[in-house]
Amino acid sequence: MDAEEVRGRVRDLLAAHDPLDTERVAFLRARFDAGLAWVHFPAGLGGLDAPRSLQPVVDAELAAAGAPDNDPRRIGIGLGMAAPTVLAYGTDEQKRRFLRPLWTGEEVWCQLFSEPGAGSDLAALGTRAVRDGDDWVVTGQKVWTSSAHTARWAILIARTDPDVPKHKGITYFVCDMTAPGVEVRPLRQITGEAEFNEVFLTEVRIPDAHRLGPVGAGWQVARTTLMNERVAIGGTSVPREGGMIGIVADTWRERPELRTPELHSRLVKLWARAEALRLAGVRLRQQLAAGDPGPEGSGMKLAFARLAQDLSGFEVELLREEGLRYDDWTLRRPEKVDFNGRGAGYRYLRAKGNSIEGGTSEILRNIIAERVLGLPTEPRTDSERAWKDLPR
Amino acid sequence: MDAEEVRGRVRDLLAAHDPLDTERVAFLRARFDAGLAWVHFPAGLGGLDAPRSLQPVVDAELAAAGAPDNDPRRIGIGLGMAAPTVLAYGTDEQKRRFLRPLWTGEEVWCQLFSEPGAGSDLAALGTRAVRDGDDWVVTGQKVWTSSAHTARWAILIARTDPDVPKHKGITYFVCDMTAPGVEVRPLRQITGEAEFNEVFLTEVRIPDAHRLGPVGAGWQVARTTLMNERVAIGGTSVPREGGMIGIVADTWRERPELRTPELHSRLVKLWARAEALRLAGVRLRQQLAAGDPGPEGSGMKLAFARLAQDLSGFEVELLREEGLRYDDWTLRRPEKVDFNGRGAGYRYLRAKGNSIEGGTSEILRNIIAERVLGLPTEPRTDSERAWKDLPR
Amino acid sequence: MSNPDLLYSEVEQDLRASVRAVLTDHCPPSAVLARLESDEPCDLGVWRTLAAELGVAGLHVPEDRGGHGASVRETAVVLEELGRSVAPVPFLGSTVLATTALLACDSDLVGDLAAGTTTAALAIPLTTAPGSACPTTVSVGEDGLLSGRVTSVVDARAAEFFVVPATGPALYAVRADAPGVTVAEVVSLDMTRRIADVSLASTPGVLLASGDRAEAAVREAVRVGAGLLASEQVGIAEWCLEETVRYVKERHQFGRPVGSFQAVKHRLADLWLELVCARATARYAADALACGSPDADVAVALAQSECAELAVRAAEEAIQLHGGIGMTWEHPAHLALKRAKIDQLAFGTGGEHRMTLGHMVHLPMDIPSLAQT
Amino acid sequence: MSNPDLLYSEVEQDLRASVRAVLTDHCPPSAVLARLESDEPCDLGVWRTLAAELGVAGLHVPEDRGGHGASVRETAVVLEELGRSVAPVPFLGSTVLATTALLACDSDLVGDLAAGTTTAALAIPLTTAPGSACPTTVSVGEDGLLSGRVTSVVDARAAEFFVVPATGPALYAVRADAPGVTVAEVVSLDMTRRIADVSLASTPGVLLASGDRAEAAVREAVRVGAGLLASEQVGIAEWCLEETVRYVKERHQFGRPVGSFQAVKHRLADLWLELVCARATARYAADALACGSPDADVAVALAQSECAELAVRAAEEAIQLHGGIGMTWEHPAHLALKRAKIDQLAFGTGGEHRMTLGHMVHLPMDIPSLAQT
Repeated sequence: MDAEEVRGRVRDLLAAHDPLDTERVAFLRARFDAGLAWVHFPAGLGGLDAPRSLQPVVDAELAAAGAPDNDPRRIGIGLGMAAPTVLAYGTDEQKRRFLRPLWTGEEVWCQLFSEPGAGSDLAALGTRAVRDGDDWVVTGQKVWTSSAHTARWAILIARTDPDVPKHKGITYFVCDMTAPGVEVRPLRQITGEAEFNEVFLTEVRIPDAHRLGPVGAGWQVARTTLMNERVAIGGTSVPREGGMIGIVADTWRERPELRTPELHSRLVKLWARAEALRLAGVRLRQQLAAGDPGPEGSGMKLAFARLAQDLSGFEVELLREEGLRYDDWTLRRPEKVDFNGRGAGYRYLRAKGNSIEGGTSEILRNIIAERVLGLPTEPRTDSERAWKDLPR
Repeated sequence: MDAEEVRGRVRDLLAAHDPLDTERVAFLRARFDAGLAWVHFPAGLGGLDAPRSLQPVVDAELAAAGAPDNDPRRIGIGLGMAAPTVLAYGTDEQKRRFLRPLWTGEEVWCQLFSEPGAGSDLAALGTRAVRDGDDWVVTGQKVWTSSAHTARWAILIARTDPDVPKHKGITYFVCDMTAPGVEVRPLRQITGEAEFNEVFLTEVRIPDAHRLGPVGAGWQVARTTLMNERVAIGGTSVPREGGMIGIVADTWRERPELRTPELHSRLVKLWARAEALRLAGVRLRQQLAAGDPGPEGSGMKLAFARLAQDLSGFEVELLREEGLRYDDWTLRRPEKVDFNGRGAGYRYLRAKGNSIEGGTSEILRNIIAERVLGLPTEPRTDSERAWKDLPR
Repeated sequence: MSNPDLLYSEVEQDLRASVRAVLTDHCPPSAVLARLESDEPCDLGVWRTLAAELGVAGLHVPEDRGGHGASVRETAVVLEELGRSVAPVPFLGSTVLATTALLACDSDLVGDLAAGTTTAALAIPLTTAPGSACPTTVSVGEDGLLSGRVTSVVDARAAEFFVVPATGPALYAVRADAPGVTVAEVVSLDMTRRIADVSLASTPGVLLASGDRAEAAVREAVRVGAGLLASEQVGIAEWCLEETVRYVKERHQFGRPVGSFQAVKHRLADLWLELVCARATARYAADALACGSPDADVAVALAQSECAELAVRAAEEAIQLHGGIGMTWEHPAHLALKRAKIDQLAFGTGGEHRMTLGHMVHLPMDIPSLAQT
Repeated sequence: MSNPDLLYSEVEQDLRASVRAVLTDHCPPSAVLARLESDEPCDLGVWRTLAAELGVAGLHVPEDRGGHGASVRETAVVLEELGRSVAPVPFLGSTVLATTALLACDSDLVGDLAAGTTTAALAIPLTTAPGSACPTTVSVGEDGLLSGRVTSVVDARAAEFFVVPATGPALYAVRADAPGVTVAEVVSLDMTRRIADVSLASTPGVLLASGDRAEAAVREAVRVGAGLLASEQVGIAEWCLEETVRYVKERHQFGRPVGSFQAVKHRLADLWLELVCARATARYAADALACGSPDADVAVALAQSECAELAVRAAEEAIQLHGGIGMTWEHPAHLALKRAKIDQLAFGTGGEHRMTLGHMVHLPMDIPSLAQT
């Protein structure tokens, strides 16, 4: 399969379904069925068994023809995390059932992994799943779930055996978010918004047919999911001053009355750090393109979080009197995070989450130290003991 | 015993031994015998069993009379570490033999604690002491020993039982530095100087009569020594700009051509940190004087090291072209550290040692976290195993 | 400067205990959180208890003027406790700013403030820095009436009257219910200490002072505000450190308390050490102001330099080391963060204070090499 | 700027391997340490191998002028390796500075330098920053002879001739053994890269360029020097990180490797991450200089801003995490520290480069609020 062949498939699709004439979902279904959803997926499951590198060709051709996309940021968890996991571990039946509406956006997915007592130490999770005939009965509490209130399905990990060490007693499920016993409550953040939810599961029945992977193998399955989450981060290219630094630099340029020599030193230092990090991202993508990814990716999220926090803190200071104010405390439930559309105070508060969500900076430093630098792990006391006996 | 009584003793001493007429050592011996060496020591051992707070009264009266002192910086290890330990753990015979010439400076002391393989983890030391009749035969290597080349005696800790956990198999000795098998080699530092020495011990015979404390109790004895070391640090009062900051501030004032706005911001920040640390020291001494020492002392050395390093690094930067130069690389063996009498490059290099000698900053942070903040210790793997089985 | 007293006296410790007891009982985090979005920015019940019963509103007011004849050292101790609890009471606006200004112009109005029966606010932007020009956005008409607008006035909503700097320069007392007065609350980053824009339109006022005396009164209020705010910042940092230490001792991950991980321990040890140094500067500022020390301006700038950023850093570390829970609205960590951040801006940022400090301690900023470019 | 190549090409990787092999075999830390106090500052044996056999002295010299027709990208890779080993060879003074200046004035002398058979030095203080005025402490007499003194000239002792900026402005070539030349070595902080004060007294020289051309040649040499030095700084930091990681894996305290303590791990992870970012800026600077990019000045200032302080920080962390052993003369950590520290001063400090950077990227420093004071 080469680029020309793929272009032929796109032409066929467009000929059969004029995007300007076809209803959006109908077009997306047709695209999926033509194997042009994710070309590296198997034939029949939205793909063509083609190299992943051909996907941009498809996307570009379709965009040029005015075709609708599947609003990938809205269904990011489904695309980025659920789909690769279903593909890797699902039964044929599961793949057929889930992948098409996932990709078209007809069914939104969310992720039920973190718990109040299991954050960085995700494998310590306590949500219990007990076998009952053909079903599993699930009870527990999950947290930091975005899209839970719009989701049809969730990927869920739960403890099926408390008597073995924590990594070994976990099983991975697909949970129907409309099932009885699923309760979603918005979780308000320090910004005033509720991007996330708490999800309470009370004797929720999940058919065994919705188990992904073997009983007790949930941790390995979850690693596939999490690896795909990390890949997704830091992959986008921005121009110079394309991020938060651009907003701050423009304020500096437009409002001379705010300037002091000390702030100037700090601003230029931040500018240089932002540009260095941007160049490190460019270099990382060049390495990826050259087929030699290198370990640099592990650090991008960590560096981005620190920069965003320092920059937004600086911005509030730069603004002085204006920094005393906030744009809006109303409890909102945004579907996407928009750093740049809000005020400096929002950026300052929201950026605090950058070093916590999706792996804390502390965990990322552990990962860099151990996997990149090869430093020894700390003595562990929790790997060999039964989950139920762990201190908490 | 009150201040008036003590003043009377001083008058008696001065009447019997006119300091202007008496040979220096003879005067110091007389002062010791009069109980005016350290008034809180027992009578007969240089003291009067008086409150420690009366010592400044004695020192001031004698200084006013033009009496010689015992050059305390030259014999700091003896005064600050050996003497309190001999007093606490020594036999009567040991106290009589050692304390008088220690205090008069006739016998210089050094400390044989650290080893190449036992720095922060001092209790892991490997120098062996094996009983042989009335003697112990000691073999091993010690390092970071100041004054070893001028010392008559050393306080020494050595392993007498490798089959028990590391803290339990150590014994504390007084070692004769003139004994056969003691070899002292200067240890050159990155400054070019050799402030310290390595000391190689090869079958050095130490009579059991020079053991301090019970066999196997050396770690507890050493804690007395080390606690006295820590008390000695940070006890001195300095005026504003009295330390390294004064040198740097004066350079700023005198050499306008070196200034940049960025350096100005940094200098004032350093000035503020230096002044804050100085005030914290003033506050600490006020707490001590009020009989409520508080935990603040634990941090003073740590903060001083960081400030000295930042300041000296800044100074080299401030000097630009002059910073490329060094005053003198000659191998010298100074008896005291003099930060301010040398050039900026020396200060920069020497200050690196501030966060290593006398307890690394990492160890000090552990101590603050555990003893001041009450945070839990890390899981230990080395406390219960026999010393000989520890990984190294 | 020679012999500052940097300790807490027994009287101060007793005062601290009383204030803390009131705040613990009547102003727990849940109460502060519940009030965040209410239309009543201040907890006047708590304020009455503190001001009238404990007498915190009159500590640094002489006895013959209705106060307790203590000093701003004691006022600073109260601010430490208010920083710990982020209690929504008009202490800064009324007791620190307005009272200090009124004391400086010998106004009788100080008595009611000291008694805690009335509250006032000083009509200047909260970000006014010591030594900056007296704000004069309010002008006096030929009819003697006041018109103009002052932005970002702290504790304005609770004020029964305003102390208003006006052109002249002059200082007026203006009743909050006088004709033409509008208090427009803005959305504050720190909803526990809200600001408002105060407008006057042909509003009558009572002249308190004019000329140098008016200017000096405002300057002294700002200087005392900046100097004592350092104690609030110490209180914020102290609370953040204590809460975080408590949390990481309890929170287990990987089968052990989070607080047993060395990286966490070292960060908290560093924070503690910075707090030790910052506290010394805050005490020094309070003592220097209380004694009228010639070094007071240096002491204030130094304290702001060290304490403003420390409080922010402590709150940021608290959020980070609490992990997800610290990002939630329900947890009080964000209250400390927001208070610390607006305190950083109040009365000038740390950087601005360092600029002043450099000038005062003869570390000049004039850069000959720049003059050429 | 649109499409910089930030990777190392295969050719560059091969070059790196060759240089590293020579330095590992012939210039181990013990050899560098042994030379520190000798009267022969440079290791001319190693230099011959590198320059003549590997051809590193002519990488960025066009083939028709006796070089290898590569670019400063390759020269930068050599500097990374020289930073790792702190080898005492006159690469910076001769190959980077003097060669670049000679290239810019089309001098034939460049051929011998490129071949590695001759070494030269550019007679300017090592701390000269890009964009600063061309140093003119040497003047031309009426007789056409040169007199004056230039301080802190890098690699001066090894130079067979000097490229000397003089009043005019003009640029001269001066033989080191010409009458009136004195090379007075000073005690350098970094004894692996020594500086000397060069004096001329009625010394004959050969005119290389004059007027704008002379100035431009010196300016280009300094710009290339600053831009490529970033690669040396990356090399220093990389060596410090690697050595420290190796050491803390082996060194046991408290029954476990020091590198298993979380605080140590986190610090090294942070350092690694800073190195990742710094390396990207160093590669960008080398690439921009190689391509003659219009963004080259920004790239150079950015690289110095990020790499100068990183190298110092990495060396300081190496000393600290090596504990006592890193404080000893016998351990090579101090060589890295001293090189990093003088590199921080060379061609302007990070702070000076940021000042320039701010100007170039339109972040003006003029402060209206200061104009009044």
